[in-house]
Amino acid sequence: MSEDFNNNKTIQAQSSETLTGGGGGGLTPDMDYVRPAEVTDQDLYHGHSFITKWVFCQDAKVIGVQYFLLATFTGVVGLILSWLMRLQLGFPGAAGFMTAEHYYQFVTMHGMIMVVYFLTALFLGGFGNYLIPLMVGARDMVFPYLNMVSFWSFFVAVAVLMASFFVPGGPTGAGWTLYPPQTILEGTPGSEYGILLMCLSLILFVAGFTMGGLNYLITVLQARTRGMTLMRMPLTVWGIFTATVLAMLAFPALLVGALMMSLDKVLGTSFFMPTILKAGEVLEYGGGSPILFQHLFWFFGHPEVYIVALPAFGIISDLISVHARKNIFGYRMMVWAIVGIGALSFFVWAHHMYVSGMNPWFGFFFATTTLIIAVPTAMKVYNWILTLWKGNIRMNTVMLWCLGFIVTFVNGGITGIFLGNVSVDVPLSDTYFVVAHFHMVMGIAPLMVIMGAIYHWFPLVAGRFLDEKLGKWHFWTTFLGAYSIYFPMHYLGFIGVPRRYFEMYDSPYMTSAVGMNEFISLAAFLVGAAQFILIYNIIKTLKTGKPAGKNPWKANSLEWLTPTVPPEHGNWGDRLPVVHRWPYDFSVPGAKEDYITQTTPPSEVVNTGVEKT
Amino acid sequence: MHPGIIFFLVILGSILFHIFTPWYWTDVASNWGGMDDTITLTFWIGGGVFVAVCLFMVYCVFKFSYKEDRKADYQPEDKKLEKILTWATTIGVVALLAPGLVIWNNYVNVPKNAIEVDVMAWQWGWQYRLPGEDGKLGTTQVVNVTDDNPFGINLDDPYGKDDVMIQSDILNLENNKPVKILLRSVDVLHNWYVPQFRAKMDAVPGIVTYYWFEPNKTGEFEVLCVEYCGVGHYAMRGGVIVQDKQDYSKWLNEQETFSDLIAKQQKINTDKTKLAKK
Amino acid sequence: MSETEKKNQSSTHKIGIYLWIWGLLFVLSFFSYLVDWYQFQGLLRWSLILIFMFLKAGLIMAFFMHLFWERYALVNVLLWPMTAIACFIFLMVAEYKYTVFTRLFYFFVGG
Amino acid sequence: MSDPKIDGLELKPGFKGMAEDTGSDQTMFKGVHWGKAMMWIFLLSDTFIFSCFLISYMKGRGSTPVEWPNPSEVFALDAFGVPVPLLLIAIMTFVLITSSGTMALAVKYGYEKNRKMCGWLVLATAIGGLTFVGMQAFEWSKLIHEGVRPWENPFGAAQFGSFFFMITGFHGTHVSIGVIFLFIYAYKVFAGHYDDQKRGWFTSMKGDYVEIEILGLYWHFVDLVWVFIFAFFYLW
Repeated sequence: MSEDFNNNKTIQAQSSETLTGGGGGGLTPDMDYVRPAEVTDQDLYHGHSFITKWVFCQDAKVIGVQYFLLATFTGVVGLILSWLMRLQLGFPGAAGFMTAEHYYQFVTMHGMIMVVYFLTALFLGGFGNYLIPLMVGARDMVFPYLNMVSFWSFFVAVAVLMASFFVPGGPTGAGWTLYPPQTILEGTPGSEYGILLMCLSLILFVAGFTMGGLNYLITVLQARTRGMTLMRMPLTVWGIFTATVLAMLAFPALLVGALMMSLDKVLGTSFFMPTILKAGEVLEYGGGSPILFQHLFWFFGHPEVYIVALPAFGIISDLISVHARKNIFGYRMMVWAIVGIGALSFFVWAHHMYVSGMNPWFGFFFATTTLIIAVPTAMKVYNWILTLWKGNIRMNTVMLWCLGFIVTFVNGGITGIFLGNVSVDVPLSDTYFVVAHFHMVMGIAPLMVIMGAIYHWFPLVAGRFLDEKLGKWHFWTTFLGAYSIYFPMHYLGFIGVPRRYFEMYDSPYMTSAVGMNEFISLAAFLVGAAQFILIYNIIKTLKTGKPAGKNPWKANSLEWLTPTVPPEHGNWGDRLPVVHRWPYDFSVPGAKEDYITQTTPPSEVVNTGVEKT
Repeated sequence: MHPGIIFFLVILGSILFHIFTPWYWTDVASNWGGMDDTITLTFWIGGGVFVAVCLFMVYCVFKFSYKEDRKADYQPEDKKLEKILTWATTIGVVALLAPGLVIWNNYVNVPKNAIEVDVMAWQWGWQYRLPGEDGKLGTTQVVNVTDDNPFGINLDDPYGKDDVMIQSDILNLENNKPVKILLRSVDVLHNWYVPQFRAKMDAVPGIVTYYWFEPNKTGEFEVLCVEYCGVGHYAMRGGVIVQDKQDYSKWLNEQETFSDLIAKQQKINTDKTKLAKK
Repeated sequence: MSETEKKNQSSTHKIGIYLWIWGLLFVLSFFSYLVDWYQFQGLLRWSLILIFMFLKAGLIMAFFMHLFWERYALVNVLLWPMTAIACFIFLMVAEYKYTVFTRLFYFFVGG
Repeated sequence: MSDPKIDGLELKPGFKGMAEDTGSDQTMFKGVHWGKAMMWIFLLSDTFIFSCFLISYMKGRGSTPVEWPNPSEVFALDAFGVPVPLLLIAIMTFVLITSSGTMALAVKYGYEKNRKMCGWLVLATAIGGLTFVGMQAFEWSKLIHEGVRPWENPFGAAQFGSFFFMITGFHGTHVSIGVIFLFIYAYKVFAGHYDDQKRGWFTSMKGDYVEIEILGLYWHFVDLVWVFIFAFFYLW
């Protein structure tokens, strides 16, 4: 087995060398001095067989791609489910097989898949695995084996989730919030086996995610390269890092809730079950509290929103900065905003429960904390547009996605202020306004970021550019389509159309919106179909795309500075990079190029206006 | 076409859509007009921020498009600008939060003269109970619910005997008289919502929740269940008829009380036993 | 796998401190058992239980888990998240009081 | 474990040190092994799990109008014909604290590279843990015999049994996992894996006595949780 490891004597010698860093021949060695390595170099397990290299692989980059592909697969399932739902809503009865049971099962599975198995897994598992080690200058995640187990737990979780489509009674149709008591009672589709598989799948996901999350956290905290301080990390890493912290502290509540619900179902305990009269018979439950589940769920659920949003914030900051050729405006403010939003997100959960029948006095507390979050979030938005200001903006596909993100995110953020403000929430909650709000802010906006990130980092992962022309088509159909789905949808909420309605019947204010529903459905079909442009684009350019070469976007951060593109296992060849500055030194006055990479030692930029970071 | 133009058109379209939309609030029919006002205020402040931010973005896109020979500005931080923006945002947020909290304070504090209505929900329907002459509702328990006692009133509770029972999904209310809706459910979560009244609250099994409103328009309104409660959720509708005092009193007098029902049941039972004896 | 810097051999602690803490934990456990033995009730019982509990937990964390000797960076990272738990606890106390109130009021007491 | 020394960096104590550690490059927790940092963060996450259990228990117990069984009577045990309240629980507490103490000493001897002492102490800890699990099994079977079930019990509120079996069960699972690992590690210590840095079979990491501390952290955490369960479930 020993031949599978680096014979890393040379590397150790390198990392205990004490004086000048990677730059080497500067004029004044003192100026470029970076403290020697505290930790000896990581010795990695190099797989040789197909299975150890591509299946049970311990390379974070491969694991990232695996996460990405599996999450995308579940995302496509979620997309198809949403098509079926929109078919029913826009054109009732058009799909002959569609019963109310099916509809609610699709709603539930769509929600859970998109939030947990698609967005969370994609941002943290996909982008996190690929980018964290590269961006902080590590050879790999600190526990590669655990990382591999993490992915395969996720795989099993997805398999269990998908299996629930095929059990008697089908998947659970309880809504993605899984509110008891109806979740485990007759009258809700999938209350026999579907809900158990859902709970099991969530528990597996949490367990797997914990393994991955520990990796991300310790890699960021303990395995940065020389010179890489926390305040020199790209905001992408900050976003994913903070989101992982949230996940580690929020998923326990979900785990506990799922476990207690399974016990209620299987053993007949009454954690969440009060005395219940069903079809004239009193069930053998009593004394439990349904609200408790809601508290547990949202104690997880609200941080979960930011688990999706914070990586998006981070990634978008980097993309805007690189493609506007300008430093991110107010980097420190951005970091503190991410951390502040993350911390506050544990004190706002019950704003999802204003009309849930909880202690009514909570409304004051949660409305206040919720609107406090609006301040750092607004600051982030200002900083993004101030980054554009006086920039030198490349209008490529990546930038288009960024601009699309800003529009949709601000729109969704503003409607969030409606819903966070307790008495405004009363008429709007449980209506289509809510649906429109969260799709805009945590569906479309993060999706814009994901797409932007794909176009941005594809040259790194595959070594080739994606096709710009197809990319622009992809962007405009997605952006304009998605906006015209969700912007009018808010107004459905205003007229009072409740969410999770299989049919509208003939209520006067609902029938007035038939035309809008048809329009929204058509737009939804179009937007969904447009995503296949991306898949086509990827397949096409993998073979025939323009080769990207090293650092094609002229970015500063470490992931573009690997000796080989795409980076190999171990990332950095013989020598770990040494970092001298933050990753946002774009367009520094007096510098030769309009970017200064993080590894450029100060002695090479002595006569420029670069600020010390 | 420059992408900025399309983004500009999107913003413009949003504003125009908002102005000319045929889909907007149903007319408010209760005292909660303040909620609409807060929404309008939020629209002005929030919408203003949305438009301002997006237009600024469009401006930047036009003005600072990539040119080979130009270099972007280099300014990592501007403490003063950031401070101004933070405070401006904070003020805006406080301006939105304050009226919201005031209205919520009204919402959770029920006026003393409000008439209590017990709304009982199940999968999938409603029924209602009004206090009798004593002005108080009797206590209830789910286990008591039978055909003879459809509301599950505790038989030993003296307040319960004169309660008025409306075994229909349509409730009549008196105009301009505050109502305290007491919600309970015998099985799963429900939510009794009339869009025109704006107010809503979940009915949670195992506890009793409440909210109040004062209808101020006569007419018929549709009640919707807006908390997902199983496959019949979308079909779980009811109705409210808001009437003037006279009509309402007339209606109320026609309704059956719990003691009426008990008497009726006893009569049937005695008839049955008589029949059996014969 | 990689390794932190060379371990400093002199940094282990004297055995006495562990034995001391060990003894203290026994004594405190005994005390908290006595709370039940003597059937203290009400506020006295609850405060005694909490005091002994936190003392024991503090000793285990500080000495057995070495937090007392760890650098503040680690200690702070571990302790700050507990504010979220504290918030959760306080709000759930308010919540259960409200729940039990509506149950007693509407299902038993009435009026 | 306490005062790390790092070349080219002077570590300051207290909050100033914290600020400098946080602002420095490479690591935030100076001198903390990756695995140890991981275990700490994992324990933090696990703390949230147990907190959620205990908070649910508080909410469940507080909101039921049915009387809660008196733990002092339910968990009493007859000793020489006299019912002694919480006797078994008291013994279990002492056993667990004892094992925690032996674990602390094992960590100390591990760092001193005292293989024999360390191994015996880990083994003693494992046996303590096993005793605890055994006593818990006895307690469960006694209660089940008395008619306590997760869904009902003869003493009062139905939630009593639910929370009891769930929380002690979850804790017991932690103890059992810990016991398994303690036995494995005892073997590894005796076999000298940590002295000659033998790679682990599972993760292919090089062996080091720091792993004893990592295991120790887990074990003390299990003890810590028991302190809270003891206070809230048995005494309250």
